[in-house]
Amino acid sequence: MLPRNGLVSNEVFEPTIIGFTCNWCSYRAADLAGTARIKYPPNIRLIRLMCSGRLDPTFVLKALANGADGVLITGCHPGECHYIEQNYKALRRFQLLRRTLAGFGLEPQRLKLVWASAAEGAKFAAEVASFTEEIRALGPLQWGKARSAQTEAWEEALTEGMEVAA
Amino acid sequence: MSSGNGRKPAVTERIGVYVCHCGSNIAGIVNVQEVAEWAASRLKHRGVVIGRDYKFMCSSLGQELIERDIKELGLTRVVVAACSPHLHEKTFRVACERAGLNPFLMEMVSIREQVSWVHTDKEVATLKAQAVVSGGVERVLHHEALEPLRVPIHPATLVVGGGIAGIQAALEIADAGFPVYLVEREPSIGGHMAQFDKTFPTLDCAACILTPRMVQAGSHPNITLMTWSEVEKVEGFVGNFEVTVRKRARMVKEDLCTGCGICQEKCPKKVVDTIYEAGLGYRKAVYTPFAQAVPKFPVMDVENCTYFIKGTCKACEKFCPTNAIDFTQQDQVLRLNVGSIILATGYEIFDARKVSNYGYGRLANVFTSLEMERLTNAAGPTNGQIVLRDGKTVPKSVGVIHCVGSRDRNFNNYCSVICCMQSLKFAHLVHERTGARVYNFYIDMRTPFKDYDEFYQRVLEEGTLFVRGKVAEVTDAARLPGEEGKLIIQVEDTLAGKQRRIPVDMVILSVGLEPRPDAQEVARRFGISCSVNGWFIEKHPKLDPVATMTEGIYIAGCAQGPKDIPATVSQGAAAAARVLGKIQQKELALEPVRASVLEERCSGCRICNSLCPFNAITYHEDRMVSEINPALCQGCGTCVAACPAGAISGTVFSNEQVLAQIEGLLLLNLGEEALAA
Amino acid sequence: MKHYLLYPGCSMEASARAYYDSLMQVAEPIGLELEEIKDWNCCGATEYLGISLTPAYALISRNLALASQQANGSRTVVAPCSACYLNLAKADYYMREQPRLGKMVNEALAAGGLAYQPGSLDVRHLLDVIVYDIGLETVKSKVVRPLSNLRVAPYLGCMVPRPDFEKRWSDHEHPVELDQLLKALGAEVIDFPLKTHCCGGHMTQISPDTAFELIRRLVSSADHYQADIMATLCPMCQLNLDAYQGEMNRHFGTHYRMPVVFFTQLMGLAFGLKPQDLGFGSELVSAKAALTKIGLQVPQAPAAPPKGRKEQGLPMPKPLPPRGSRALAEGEVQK
Amino acid sequence: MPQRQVAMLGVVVEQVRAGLRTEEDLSLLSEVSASTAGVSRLEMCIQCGTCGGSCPSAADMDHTPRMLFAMLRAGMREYVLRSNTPWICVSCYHCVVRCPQNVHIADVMYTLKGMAIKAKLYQDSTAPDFSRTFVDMVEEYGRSFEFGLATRHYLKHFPLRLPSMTPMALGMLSKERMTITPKRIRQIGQLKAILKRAKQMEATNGHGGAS
Repeated sequence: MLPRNGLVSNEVFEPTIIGFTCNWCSYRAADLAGTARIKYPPNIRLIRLMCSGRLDPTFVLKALANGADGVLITGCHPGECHYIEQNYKALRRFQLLRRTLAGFGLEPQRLKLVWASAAEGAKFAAEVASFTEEIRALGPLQWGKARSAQTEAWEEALTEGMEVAA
Repeated sequence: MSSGNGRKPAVTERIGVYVCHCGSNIAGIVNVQEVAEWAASRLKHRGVVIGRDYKFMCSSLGQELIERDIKELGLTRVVVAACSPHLHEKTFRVACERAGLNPFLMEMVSIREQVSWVHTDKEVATLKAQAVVSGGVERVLHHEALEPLRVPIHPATLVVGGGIAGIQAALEIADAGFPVYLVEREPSIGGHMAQFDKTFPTLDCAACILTPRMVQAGSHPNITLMTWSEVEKVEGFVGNFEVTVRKRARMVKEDLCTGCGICQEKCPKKVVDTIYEAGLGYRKAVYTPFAQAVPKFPVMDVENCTYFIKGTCKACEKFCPTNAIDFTQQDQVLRLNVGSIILATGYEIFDARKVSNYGYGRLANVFTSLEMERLTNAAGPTNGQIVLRDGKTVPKSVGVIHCVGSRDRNFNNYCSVICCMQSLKFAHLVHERTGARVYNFYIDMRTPFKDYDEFYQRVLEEGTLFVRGKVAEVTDAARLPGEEGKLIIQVEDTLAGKQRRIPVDMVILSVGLEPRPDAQEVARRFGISCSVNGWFIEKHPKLDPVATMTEGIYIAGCAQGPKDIPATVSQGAAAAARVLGKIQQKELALEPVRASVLEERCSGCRICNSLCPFNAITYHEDRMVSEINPALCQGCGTCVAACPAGAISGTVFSNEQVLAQIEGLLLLNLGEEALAA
Repeated sequence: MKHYLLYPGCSMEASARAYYDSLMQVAEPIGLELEEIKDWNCCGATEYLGISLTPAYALISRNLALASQQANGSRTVVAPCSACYLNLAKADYYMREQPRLGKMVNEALAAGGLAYQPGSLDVRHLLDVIVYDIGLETVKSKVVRPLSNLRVAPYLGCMVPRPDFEKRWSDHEHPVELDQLLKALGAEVIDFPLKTHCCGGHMTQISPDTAFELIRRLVSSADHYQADIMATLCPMCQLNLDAYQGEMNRHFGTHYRMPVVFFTQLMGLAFGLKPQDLGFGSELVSAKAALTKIGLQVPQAPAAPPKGRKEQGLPMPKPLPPRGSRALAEGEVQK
Repeated sequence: MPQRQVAMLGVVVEQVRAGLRTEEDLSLLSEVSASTAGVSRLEMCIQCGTCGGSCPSAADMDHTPRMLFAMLRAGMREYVLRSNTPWICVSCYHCVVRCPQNVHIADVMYTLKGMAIKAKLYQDSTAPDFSRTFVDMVEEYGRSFEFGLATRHYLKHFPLRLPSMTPMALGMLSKERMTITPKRIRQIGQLKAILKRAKQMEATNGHGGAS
């Protein structure tokens, strides 16, 4: 059992979620949610990237392997990428990653992709809230015992710098 | 890179952790002292040698605290847990630099926007703040000393919007000797102010003070005026934006047109002018919106032009003395290079038809404030006569309703700032020009700023009857004697505590201000953001109301929020000053976020080549490796994430940094004792 | 056929018999299938809520619980009475807005072996269903006796367009749905400024003087606009304006004779049905004169001169486009 | 006890006598708010008077709704509960949809009626009695019964008016718009059980039960 930072209460499962944000849109959306004092569940912890295109699939797998119950990827709306079109690459990686998760016997819904512009603080908060509930409903992430060998191999791959298609 | 759960090896770096209270903004929810102490004790083995909390880290005392620790404790890394790095990252980097620490060895984590402002449970918020700090500590261990990239700043500026804010900004920059492109959507610059008759509280003639500025802007050698034009695309970054502007076809050759106005006179098509005349007057299909328009060239409204609809007419062409009409003109798409951008796109008025109980659009003699501006304007549809919609009857009694569409959760839940003063101005003008009895219906009278309350006193003296109460309805359903044929204003006179029905001939709705309907779209195009209510968001509501979160883009006027003319002009000038300051610097320090290829690991697969949106990656056939041109790279990191050989690394956002931050956020760094806890 | 659950309400069985009868007559031709909720009870009108909260909402919710049991492929409850419509809609909405209320109500319902999940039904008014589900085109296609020349004052009263939790109506104060329907029947519809003002409600019982004034305002305004008849959609409004009109006249010394009927009765007339089958004759202020006006079948009078603006007049703003329609294009053209 | 405190105590006694019992009554606003169905938003009132201006029966009210809300805020319990305002409210919802702060005004009026009945502070109107009569009937039959109600009510409160109302009543009867015998729903037992449980909960949880 991984440390869940005291967020596990006896009655309700409190998931841990890692969120990746884009410096130009969704990180600012999170800032805006803050400035507007829009409340959302505290289960998410955010990481800033310059662009959702920077999202290395390893980041997601690392987070899930090390105690996160879900990962939220956020980026600029299609057509609005600060770097022209890199968010489309994030979309492709997201789809691949979901398939990868299914391959590991994990619920692909533990990974979610949300577009949020810098103006969409309320949307950002609402998405975090609904994703938290979705993960809560899924329960703690369980690496299936039957698959432990595979997981080990996978962990190894992680440390070597895993090869996942771009 | 480790993914294990065990205790991390000891580190040699010396890290200082600084937790800001931000007054009670953070400390009200997060137990900041506990976070600082927690970092110092539980992350000691990760190099944290000191954890401090302070009331305002960004204050000079707070900064000095960090600087002193760097010097005295020999810190090699700094983590500041406070507001968003978009607000104060620079502040703390500079502080580190002053103390001799490379500024890029500081990491800032947000526990205000991401914790205290969005969570309510104090205990959980404190725990989350600890995790966030832990993420910062792990990340900062992998930071490297960097030098900022220096890029030249293009001396030209783009000003979007030719209202008084944009005109002011453009003139300030042009007068300082730098080129400005002033882009305006309408056929003429001037904006809303050009529609007004008098300005409060001095009752200056709006045209008299605005027209000289418009002419100046139109003829300034440093200003390229582009009206009937819109910005379609913005690329690039601060210092080097590339802007695409669509100059719509005027169907009038600007080099031949003398602005004589014969085409307008001869055009047989009359169109209700919903923009300049606020729907209260007419214009032709080929037109300049008003006599003093700048530039003087008319535009053709092809949607209403008889020739474009039916294929015949061309009256304008026949009569034009200089053959300036050209029905074949096409839109021009121009690309401009500018270093800075000022957005002054203005506001829209609230659509009074939405308040159906006030009857606008149903009851003829209910007018909006903008219609009233046109009615009182000597150049307006009635030559300044205040008359009813029949065009001739002078009202004997007039009701002015404040706060229409403002301070109302059913419509706009904010104060539109200018309406009280505007309503007082109408009271005065109606009184002066018609002698009618005037009622003003207000909720709260808001007359701050210089000479405003004095104006209120003056209107009181003139005998305007003030009723404190939000009007419930305006109706033509007469109920009592004396109400027939009148508009009845039904209201609770809250100071008398009684419902009153007041019959009047004319009702003026002091409508509020709203963001432009396409404000969101414009914000997205320029990479800035809008508030919940749709206004452009400034970098800081108090200390930087002119800049935006996007470097190099500034805002001025009502696009940022409702304001009066003096405030608009001030903000336009302030934005110009900021731009001039940037231009004077000649070059700009940029975040050194760049990718580079480690040649010995590159397998030459060329996957990255096609991914780069800026064509910064070239493949060297001879060495069979790819190389990144740092001048072209913008640091998005897509290639870093995509490289199958892990041969590309990115500064500031390296794999090591992000993976370490993940471990920190998940508190893997705490080691075994955490599991027992 | 469109299938709905019907909550008739107490008035439909007594004072508003004409509403019920005419509804049953017009439902079939326009393809409206109504299945009555079995063993429904009174909604409490505006009285029960003023006595105590939980019992009042439990009383209303018993009907919702019965309806959801009976659902039968439809999740829409249609109420022709304004007060019933509002009470049912309000209970459903408040139990969602304040889950605590929903919990309490369900605890009470459990005593009767019932339960209701807030939000599981749509509560809608009859007019809403006719205009937005059946459609004005269908109504128009059934008209064989257009109500030409009949000047009708559309009168909705308060509780249908307000508070309108689900934003079903075009406006809170000047909704256009009833006007549109009456126009589809061929009637000449007056722009009745008081169309959503109050008829007095239960004030006829509590404070008759207050009620008489409210009734006077409505009747005199309709008279002022030279309406032949008022069309309403609420049993309480009809009762107050019709049955108390004589009393009101006595009170003020006036002589109004404004017939007030249900819009379904006018639909039936336009569909060519017999007046007696539609409940005509049960009104206290006779609608005979108005009926004669249609019976005469006066040939189409020359169209009224267009409301041309005077030469020097200023243009009017365009009305807001109705709900759901495209925004109007900018720039009205003036020849 | 020091002189000053004694004097202060005197003021408090005076306030109690004047019905301004500040101590407990500053909770009046939240009490009303909590007893109202849905979210009342009563504390958001900005005293603009939209309600009082919109009200079709404001002329017959002793205080406009706005004034009532100001009194609620001031903790003037007795003034509020003695007011005829909630009883004159016709539930037209004009104020509700126009209120710029979205206060649930009509529902607050229902709450105040219930509180006034409970506090026995409002007895000089026919309205509470009308409501009571109506409710009794509904509880007995499951349906309302206009004829019985109207006669009972008019006999009690407006006996002098009854003769002038006779033509109307006869008209209604002859046109079969009034039934003389009430209808009873089939499962009246079920309804009674539900209402009984609801009343029990109301009693244990205080008015509105939504505390």
